[in-house]
Amino acid sequence: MMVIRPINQNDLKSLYRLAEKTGIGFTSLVANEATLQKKINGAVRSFCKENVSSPTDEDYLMVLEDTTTGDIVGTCGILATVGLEEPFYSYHLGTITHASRELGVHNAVPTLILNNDFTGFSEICTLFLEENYRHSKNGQLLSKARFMFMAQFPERFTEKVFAEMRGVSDENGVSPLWESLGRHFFSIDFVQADELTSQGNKQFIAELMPNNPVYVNLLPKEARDVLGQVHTNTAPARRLLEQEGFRYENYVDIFDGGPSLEARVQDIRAVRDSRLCLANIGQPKGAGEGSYYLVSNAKVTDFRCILIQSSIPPDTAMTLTQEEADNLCIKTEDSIRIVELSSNS
Amino acid sequence: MMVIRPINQNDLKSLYRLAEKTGIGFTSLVANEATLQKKINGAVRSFCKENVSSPTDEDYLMVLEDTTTGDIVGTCGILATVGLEEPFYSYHLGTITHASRELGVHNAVPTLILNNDFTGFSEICTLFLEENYRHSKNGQLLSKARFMFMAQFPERFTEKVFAEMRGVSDENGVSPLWESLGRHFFSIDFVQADELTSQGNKQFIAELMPNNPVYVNLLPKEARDVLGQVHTNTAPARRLLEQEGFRYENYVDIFDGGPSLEARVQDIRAVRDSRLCLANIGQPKGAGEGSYYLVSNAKVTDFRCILIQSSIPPDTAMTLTQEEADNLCIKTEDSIRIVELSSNS
Amino acid sequence: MYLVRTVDFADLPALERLAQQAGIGITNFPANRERLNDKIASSRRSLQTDVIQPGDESYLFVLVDTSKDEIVGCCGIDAIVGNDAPFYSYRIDEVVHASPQLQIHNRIPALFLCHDYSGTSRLIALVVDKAHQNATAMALLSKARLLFIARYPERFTKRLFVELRGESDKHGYSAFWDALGKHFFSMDFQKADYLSAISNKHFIADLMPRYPIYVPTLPEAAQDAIGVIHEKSSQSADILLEEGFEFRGYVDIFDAGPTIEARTENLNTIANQKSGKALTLTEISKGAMHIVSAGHLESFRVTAAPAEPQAAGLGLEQATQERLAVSPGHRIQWATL
Amino acid sequence: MYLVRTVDFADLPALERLAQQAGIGITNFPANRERLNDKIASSRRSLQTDVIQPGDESYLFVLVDTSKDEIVGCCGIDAIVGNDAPFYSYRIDEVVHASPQLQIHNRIPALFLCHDYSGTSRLIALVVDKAHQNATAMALLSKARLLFIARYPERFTKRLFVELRGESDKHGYSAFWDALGKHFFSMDFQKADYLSAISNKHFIADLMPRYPIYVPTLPEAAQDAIGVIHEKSSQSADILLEEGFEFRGYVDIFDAGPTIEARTENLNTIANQKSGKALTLTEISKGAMHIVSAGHLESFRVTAAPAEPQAAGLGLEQATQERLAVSPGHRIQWATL
Repeated sequence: MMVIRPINQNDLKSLYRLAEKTGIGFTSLVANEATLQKKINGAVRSFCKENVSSPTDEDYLMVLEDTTTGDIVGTCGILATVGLEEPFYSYHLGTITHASRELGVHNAVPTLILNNDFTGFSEICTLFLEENYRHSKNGQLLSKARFMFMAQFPERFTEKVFAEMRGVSDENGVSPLWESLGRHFFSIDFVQADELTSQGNKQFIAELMPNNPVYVNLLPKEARDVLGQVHTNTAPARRLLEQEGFRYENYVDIFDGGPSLEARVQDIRAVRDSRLCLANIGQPKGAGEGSYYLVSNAKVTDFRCILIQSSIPPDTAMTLTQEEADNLCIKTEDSIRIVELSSNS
Repeated sequence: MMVIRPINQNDLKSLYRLAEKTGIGFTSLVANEATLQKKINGAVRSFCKENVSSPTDEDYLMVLEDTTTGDIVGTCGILATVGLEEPFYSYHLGTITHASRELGVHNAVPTLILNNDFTGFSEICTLFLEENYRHSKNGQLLSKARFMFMAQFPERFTEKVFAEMRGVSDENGVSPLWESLGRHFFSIDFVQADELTSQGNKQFIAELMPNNPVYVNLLPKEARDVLGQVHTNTAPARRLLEQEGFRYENYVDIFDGGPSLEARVQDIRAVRDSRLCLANIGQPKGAGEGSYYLVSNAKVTDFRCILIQSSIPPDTAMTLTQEEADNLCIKTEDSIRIVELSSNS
Repeated sequence: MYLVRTVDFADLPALERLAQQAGIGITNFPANRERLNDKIASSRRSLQTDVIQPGDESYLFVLVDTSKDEIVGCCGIDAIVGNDAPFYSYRIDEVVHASPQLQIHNRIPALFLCHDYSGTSRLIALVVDKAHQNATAMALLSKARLLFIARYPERFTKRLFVELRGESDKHGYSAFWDALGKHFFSMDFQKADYLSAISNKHFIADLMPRYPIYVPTLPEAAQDAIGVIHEKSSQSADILLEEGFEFRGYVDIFDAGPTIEARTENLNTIANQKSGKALTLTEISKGAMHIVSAGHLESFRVTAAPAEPQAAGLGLEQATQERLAVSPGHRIQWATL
Repeated sequence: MYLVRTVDFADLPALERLAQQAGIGITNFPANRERLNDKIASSRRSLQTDVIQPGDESYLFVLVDTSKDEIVGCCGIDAIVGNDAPFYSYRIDEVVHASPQLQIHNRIPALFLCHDYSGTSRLIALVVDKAHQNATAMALLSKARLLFIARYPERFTKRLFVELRGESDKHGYSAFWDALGKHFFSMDFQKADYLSAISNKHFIADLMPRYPIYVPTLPEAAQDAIGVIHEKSSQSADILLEEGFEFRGYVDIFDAGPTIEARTENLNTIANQKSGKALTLTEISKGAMHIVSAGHLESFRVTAAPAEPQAAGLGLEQATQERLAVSPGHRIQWATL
């Protein structure tokens, strides 16, 4: 069975193995033992906090475990807040209008404006699934388990959350936006800039990036075309978030132009439509056919989330097998949270 | 009975009488016959267009008529697009972070950034109800009838719509934001600036307003406090829009700091939840008690919307009295659109 | 021989012919009969006005080939630009972005829209018929204006500037315009250039970018054109640079041609000009080439001729005296050419 | 009598006492023993270094009351500022916003963060004990630096600047800081001032506003403080302004005190200084007051004394010769006080 659970201190080796597979540009999971250990420490500390009244520096990193092999095959995370230690930068794609009634000319010129508007917001991040597990709705489970956690513990997150999506670059890692814009100001290469940023070292952005809005219409076409566009590999992840209610609100990454998607927590489908019910343990009817459901427990430190297929829509109670209950760390009569895996499944 | 209908050429006198009552700061309805006649012409032209595939310069001005007296007692409108003739300006309340890890100082500084981000968007506007009619849910009917029109003809509007809300000013019309900011750049007074703008004359804004972001923390407290706040008189209108799903997304008026509220058309409650059903004419059961419903026809030029109270939730058909049907300009078997007046009525 | 004199209404057809020859990129001198007529009228009016300090006067001079009594060139001075609508330029400023930690220190040139030349006198539109673009005619026409300024300093500001025509090809294509202005004006270079000459300039404020343009983000061809003088203007530019005009980092907003400036008093011709009596040249010495002016305002005229400075004034040949309509003893003004 | 000489490690206690007296607002001269010791060390090292062009040298001079052999003042020069971290100032520039249609033409002063003085030599920290703030001591101390610069021009840039202390009350309250800096630094003026003196200045780049500040939007008290010199610095400011330093629209980012600058060669003392032999003053004439320097680098010293220029050099009293440790025939340098 595939189970989402908080990362723990025994996962370092597995996490390192995963990090090795992520490849260039996946800066939130770099194959460096010290960095990963620090990340695990932060996550363990965050999941251990029993009482949190408002989000601060928690970093909820979860893993997807294949219980049949005991392997860790994916990660997903939520940062309670970003930008409170080091500034968090984005470009806002705005509009400046230049019009002359006299000449009958009207130009709405798009501009990129450097900002820190996401300061203090929660971010969903660090989504990675091993290639040979990209089937059986594992990707959806991994991504959406986070919304179950947020639905259960909304006080741990901000009203709005966002996700940064990887932008367009070619097979050599060359980003058209970087080549036309960032390169002129940074005197370092994209990979180096990206790495510095991921290490939380962002002072150089303030120092080197132009303060003034950049006119998008002056950029070469190949750079304009990638603003707000995701990398081919990221298109499915984007679609998934959009189906959950996330929207592109004209914020893009300052380096590669990848879009940030945002949503109010309460408007996310999985949050809005999920509900608590009581768990029974026994022989579920209609299992293994029909709709898929995300099922999670209502615990922080021992948070768990799994996927169950059932042809009978759950009511105020739901029957689980003993194995399912064990994997969810629950007993009969415990509260569980359920929602359909997707709105059209 | 109170009926919403498109304005027509016979309404000039009534509209003038209403305009006289709106008072200072209500710049979209100024008691000037030529201006009002132009506005009526524009509205009549817009409602006459039978086939519109995408929004352009339509101006849908509607009136609330008391059929017992024949008086026009309120107005509401939708502009299909703003900012395509003259620039449409707003301030975006963004964030710039200044942090020094060395000193342990972290400041998230709010900034006002001049922009034309609403260029090309649909705007709901010109909401005014005569004082002695501010009862019996007339205000809600007037405001929400627009959403019935938008639900029926979404191709006439942009995906996102917005509304500008009047900002804070005292009984003498003094706006704290203007006094601290605009005044220094305009060398004219607030009322004059506001009037020029409402006449579509906005070149002076580009010419006189500073291009650079304004640091909010440098403004006096009384100016900071009104950013995104509405005038006391406008608080009910704001609440009403927020209940329908409109959100303040950090855009404010450049003069008085009043908020712009925005929503995706498909996310507006009255749009999302309204549905078409068939009209029967007869003796409705359960009328005059229970929930209130907005009921509109499905016509453009002869658009009508009324309020009906019923204790029986309408199904695929709804029975109307002959008077109701007449006021809606419909016959038996015609399509009508219905939705509960509010989500918690 | 050549004579420079103030313009008259009768010169209109000749001016129109010259303007058509001059072509695109000389915004001060549009091939539009009505505008040219306005310019002549303004010059006449300005010369007839009593001036205490510079205002909206403008002066137009023509170069006459006296052998055929034909107009073969023209030039002008605006007493002040930017009085009615601001006069826009790009100022090239370096923006420094440095990260000590990364040991990066970038100086990035950026174009800032400004009106730093508003309120300054401007030399405009030096246009000479192709057949007469020889050193003497060019220098005479260019420097005649400076003698006028030296004679009537109260009519001009202490600082003078000239816009030199920027790079564009024979079809009027400007790489700089193509990369920048085109995106904001939604029209081609010729049209913008023409509009800027014939209309008030409000449309520039309306349409120009309000934020600085970082030079390295422009295409290379556009970067290369910044501050470069059009081939056709290099001769007249050289004359001005030798006079003491300097480039101070300002360029034209349309074609990025350089703007050069000087303090009036520092220009060679103005610093070295003298005035005194017209004398007759002794027959033995022919004298060096000078530019010599005579006459007051409307009758102001300048020629180039051999002349010899003497204690009491300047010795001129008989023919020169006739060209200038002076007799020995008349007050004249001169400088070496 | 007074003597100015280069600083030595033995002077540390005296400097510390002076720094405590000087108080807030003299960022170049913090009352921090370690930093003062560093400054002395840097001065010693700089004097011992062969310099071809200015680098990170700094020079510190002390004013000695020779009657008690007591240190009663100090001043210094930085060969170049902004080498390690940029040197920040506000440049006051006018932004023009005009609407021809409404006939409005606004010139709005705005503060632009810049590092235009990076790479320039700076005079620093003129501090004199209260009991000795007389005209002679102040002028001697201030001008002694200029003689040093005249003597060793290769050690300094052609442009010099000085930051004058801005307005603040006796509790260190600055209306300008209160209205501006406080919001960005989240600390009080004293602390920012102190940090700016003792730490590298990266935190300024990190925390300062990146966009221009429009002056009219600041509270009036803050507007009024821009470019105003602190009462306590007016005497030393007057000396510098008389020397030829000028205000060019730059102010301090913390207290808005004015920055004044000059080209080295245009300063009175530097332009008029002479060098020649030390001679003995004839007993009859007492001579006018001069500042006179002698010695090389580490032994460089300056005093103020009556002296008389003569053909071969400068006539000095016996006492002056002793103070400067020169004998007739030694090479000295001087200027009128």
